[in-house]
Amino acid sequence: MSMYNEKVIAAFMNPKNVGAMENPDGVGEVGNATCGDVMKIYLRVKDERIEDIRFETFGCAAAIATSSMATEMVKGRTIEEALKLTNRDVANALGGLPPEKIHCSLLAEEGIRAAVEDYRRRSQGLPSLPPRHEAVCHHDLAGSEEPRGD
Amino acid sequence: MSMYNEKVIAAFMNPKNVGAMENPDGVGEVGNATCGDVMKIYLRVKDERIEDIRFETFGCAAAIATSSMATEMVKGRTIEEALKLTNRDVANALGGLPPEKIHCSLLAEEGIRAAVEDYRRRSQGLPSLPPRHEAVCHHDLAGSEEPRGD
Amino acid sequence: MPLRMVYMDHSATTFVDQAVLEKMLPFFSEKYGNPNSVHAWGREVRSSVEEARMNVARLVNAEPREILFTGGGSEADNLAIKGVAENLGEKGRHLVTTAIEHHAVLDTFKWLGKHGYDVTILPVDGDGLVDLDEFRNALRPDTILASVMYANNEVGTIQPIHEMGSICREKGVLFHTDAVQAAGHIPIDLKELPVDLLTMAAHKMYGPKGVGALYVRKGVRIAPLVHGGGQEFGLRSGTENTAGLVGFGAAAELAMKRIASGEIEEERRLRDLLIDGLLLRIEDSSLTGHRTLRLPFHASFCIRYIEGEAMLLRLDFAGIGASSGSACTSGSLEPSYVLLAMGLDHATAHGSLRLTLGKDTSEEDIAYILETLPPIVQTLRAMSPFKKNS
Amino acid sequence: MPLRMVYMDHSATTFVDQAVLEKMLPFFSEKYGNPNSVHAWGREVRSSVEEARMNVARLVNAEPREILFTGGGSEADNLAIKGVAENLGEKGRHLVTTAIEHHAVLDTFKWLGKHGYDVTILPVDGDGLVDLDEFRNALRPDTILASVMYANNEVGTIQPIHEMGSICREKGVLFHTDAVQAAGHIPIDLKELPVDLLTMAAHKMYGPKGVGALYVRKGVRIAPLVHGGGQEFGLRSGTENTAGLVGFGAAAELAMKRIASGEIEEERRLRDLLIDGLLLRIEDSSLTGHRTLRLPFHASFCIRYIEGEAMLLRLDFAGIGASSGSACTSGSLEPSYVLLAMGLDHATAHGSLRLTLGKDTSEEDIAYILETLPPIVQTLRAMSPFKKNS
Ligand SMILES: Cc1ncc(COP(=O)(O)O)c(C=O)c1O
Ligand SMILES: Cc1ncc(COP(=O)(O)O)c(C=O)c1O
Repeated sequence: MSMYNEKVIAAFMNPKNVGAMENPDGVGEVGNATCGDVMKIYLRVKDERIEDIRFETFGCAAAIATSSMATEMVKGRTIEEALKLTNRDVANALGGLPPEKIHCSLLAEEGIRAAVEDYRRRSQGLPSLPPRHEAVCHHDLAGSEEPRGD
Repeated sequence: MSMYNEKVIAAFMNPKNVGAMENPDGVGEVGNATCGDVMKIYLRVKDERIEDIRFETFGCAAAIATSSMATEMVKGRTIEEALKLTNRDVANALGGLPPEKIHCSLLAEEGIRAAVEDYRRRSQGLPSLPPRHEAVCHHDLAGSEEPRGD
Repeated sequence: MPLRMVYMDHSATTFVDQAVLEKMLPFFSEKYGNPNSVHAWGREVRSSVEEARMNVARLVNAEPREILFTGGGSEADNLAIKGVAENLGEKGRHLVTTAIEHHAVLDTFKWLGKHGYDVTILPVDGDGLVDLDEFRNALRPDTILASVMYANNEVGTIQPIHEMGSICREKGVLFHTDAVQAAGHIPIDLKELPVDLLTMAAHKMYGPKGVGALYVRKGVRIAPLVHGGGQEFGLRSGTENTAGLVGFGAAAELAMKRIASGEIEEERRLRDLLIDGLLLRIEDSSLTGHRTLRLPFHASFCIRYIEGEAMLLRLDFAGIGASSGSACTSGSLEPSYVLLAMGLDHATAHGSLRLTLGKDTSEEDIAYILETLPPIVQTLRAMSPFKKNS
Repeated sequence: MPLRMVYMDHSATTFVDQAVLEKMLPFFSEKYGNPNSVHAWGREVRSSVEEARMNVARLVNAEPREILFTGGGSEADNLAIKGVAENLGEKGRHLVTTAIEHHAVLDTFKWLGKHGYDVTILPVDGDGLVDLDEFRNALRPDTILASVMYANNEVGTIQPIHEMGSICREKGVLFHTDAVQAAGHIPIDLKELPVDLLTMAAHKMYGPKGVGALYVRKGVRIAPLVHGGGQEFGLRSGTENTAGLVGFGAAAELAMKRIASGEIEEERRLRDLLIDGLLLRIEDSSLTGHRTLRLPFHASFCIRYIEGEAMLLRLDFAGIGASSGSACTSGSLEPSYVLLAMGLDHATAHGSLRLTLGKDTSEEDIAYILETLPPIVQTLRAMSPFKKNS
């Protein structure tokens, strides 16, 4: 594992917007426990603006840090603005991620999109989508494997 | 190279009976410069007894030490006694040799025999034999090769 | 700054014991000769290298001539396996190993599998044990080598090596065991144990890194991996790492004393405090590996609903050095293949945590871990979509 | 006790520089983490290992990513040669090397020669030089690798590596050079030198034994020799010898300074004093290897009518540590294959003597040798059947 920078560490140690939300307007769940990271995003939306956002993440430090950062970045923004958030934005806001952890930032981007999609379906009276657990882990975006200790 | 014991070292550093002899009664030359050791033995014989003996040796410390020891062991002895000297006797008298150096003690035994043979031929008025340089080095008696430095 | 610094990763590597380091020191800048040199500088070092060989031999009750030094445990594993395969390739091409071997063994077999050999990889049960009947049945007339690790690095399980060795003897198959985790920690007697080749590494027993040894039973022939000057009985060429070898010898000597003195029993007691305390304090946690057939210094767990790397990092901030078979610690896709082979599901395997004790670990250290870990687990679980509040 | 102790066998191995040892020391018992571990103990060591890699890279003007650490020079040679052979075996099976390579290279090629490869071993001239036309002509369409040592350990001759590398480039053949004797002693610039793989060893440049490095030019792919955990970019598995690697880095840093400062020129001056003085004082002696295209610290001779081991032992008693290619120092049948390849006859080759200077060698040391050696030669010649009184 490459080293995380201080921003990532801070976001991991003191994540913002953690936990479930009662009666959310939209929920998105992406990732895959098999791959080692699952992210669940809860939205409260008012006037097409994200009034509140929460996450629950099963995953490594980078997954948790990007969850925290991504939720902070879209909180208070309009839905349109939130959809423009890319994984690169999140990674940049964190001052960069080790190459093999870039896939985690993708998860945050996707989690927010999924939650927005769910919100829109609900607004249209459609049923919620089931959690989107990718068949293929994003890890294939990762760099080459690191050596294993012992 | 295994380590030599103190007796071998002493015999090598202060060899006895070194050098050519003027008008010897018998001369034996054995070994092979290709193999790295040649021994030349000079005898002075009186009443079938080795009155004086000298050696010249091109070779390693063990070759020089065994030359010295072997000549000491037969000096003053009868020819018959001298012929009974084995390479094992010489190695034992030196307190043992590293396995890969045992072949050197064989050279001493052979050198004395060759010199005696030459002495006998001369006594019978026959011409001297040419130096006996073995086609095959005795090294094949040696132990396995030692690792090479650097 | 954390309240306490507690290194709990002795399976990854140990510190060099102070007494070991002191024995090594002269061999850098004073007794620096090449042991293959004829002169005084070389000779004095040669005798120290041979003394080290003797001490390593003694640790496992072998003859010095049966010990050859290598540049680490992985190299020794590679040498044993490829060395037998090359030498006996004419006799047969079938090899047997297990699914939970260290990569140094497993990847070597996989490589051989791509180079004309047929490799059977045996499964293990939920405790990480190989079944003896399955092992016996795997040995065929064309089997030339079986390799089963003495004790597993991730879960600590100790295999029935004696029984497996006996089966191999019966069937005329050479038997190798990777004892990198076991040697120096539990008694090994090669006069009595039917093993042909055995791997050790100095840095798992308070010796230096970069030094390993392969025991090759008298009469067993292997081909070298590194060709050259013919050092180590022609089986591992290269100028000897003299300070390292001397360090290995000193570490082996200390390990013998440790095993004889009962110090290991105290380590086992602390380990049990840790295992029992942790399982009691953290619900939905379980031990991985066998409860009793395990290394005396080894504790390993799965903590459900959370991921290993996140735990490690928080432990790290609290001054505790631990490890995990989580994929996220290695940048790989899959969590520990060892845990998966033992039948754990992916999500559980991602929550693995290994705490391995050392000779300096104290009861206070264990208490500190038992205090520190539960709130970390609770915090991470509170973030997890799988379960709130443990 | 001898009057003076003069170590003149720096080609065999060097002492570890005090500054190097100091940098290594913390990595035994303090900074002892496994650099692959996630926690603080591992991370602090990882950064030191990467710093060491950078320093070794700098020594030869390479990128850090192009340097991989091994357990010694021999292993690096084996890795380079077998690694290319395995990887390019489909493309071609012809290999080229020379008759005077170190055993770590030569025996590796001989092993490949028995395993499906076709090896051309080029001769050398009386100075130990390979002929460039012969070299060019040896390269065939199916040649995948040529390996020629940068400088020879026994006779010090430096080959025209740049020219050979250019020829290989032209012909699309990978080029490896064993620079174990050269690196750290003469400037090497891999940005400018057309070499694809280059071997180094720390213990020939005042670093620790048991640590080597292989430079692998970016884009050149080789197969690993030691499989396992995937350390060193997957090309050399095994827990890193962290103290050793740090030591190599420190030694490389010092070597750079030494080369830049002109210290090497002073070494060369002393070497020439030795060469000229010895040839003047001892008749029927000759230099082996090239007079000017030679390592700055290297002097090697043949002293006729006497045998090398006998000389070494007497020098040893006088406090001088030297070496010889005499068969008698290795227990082998043949004297140095290097000297024979250069056209010397057996008897002369048996009388070889190598004196290699180090950074601490003084003018007084050289004077002592020039005083001590002639009477030893005289004594031994007096015992020799070949010639009396030199
Ligand atoms: C079981 C086992 N085998 C082999 C090895 C490899 O040893 P090394 O890293 O010293 O090469 C290790 C540890 O790293 C291990 O735990
Ligand atoms: C030219 C050359 N190549 C390779 C080696 C092998 O290096 P090591 O002994 O460190 O394995 C040496 C020295 O031993 C050498 O001089």
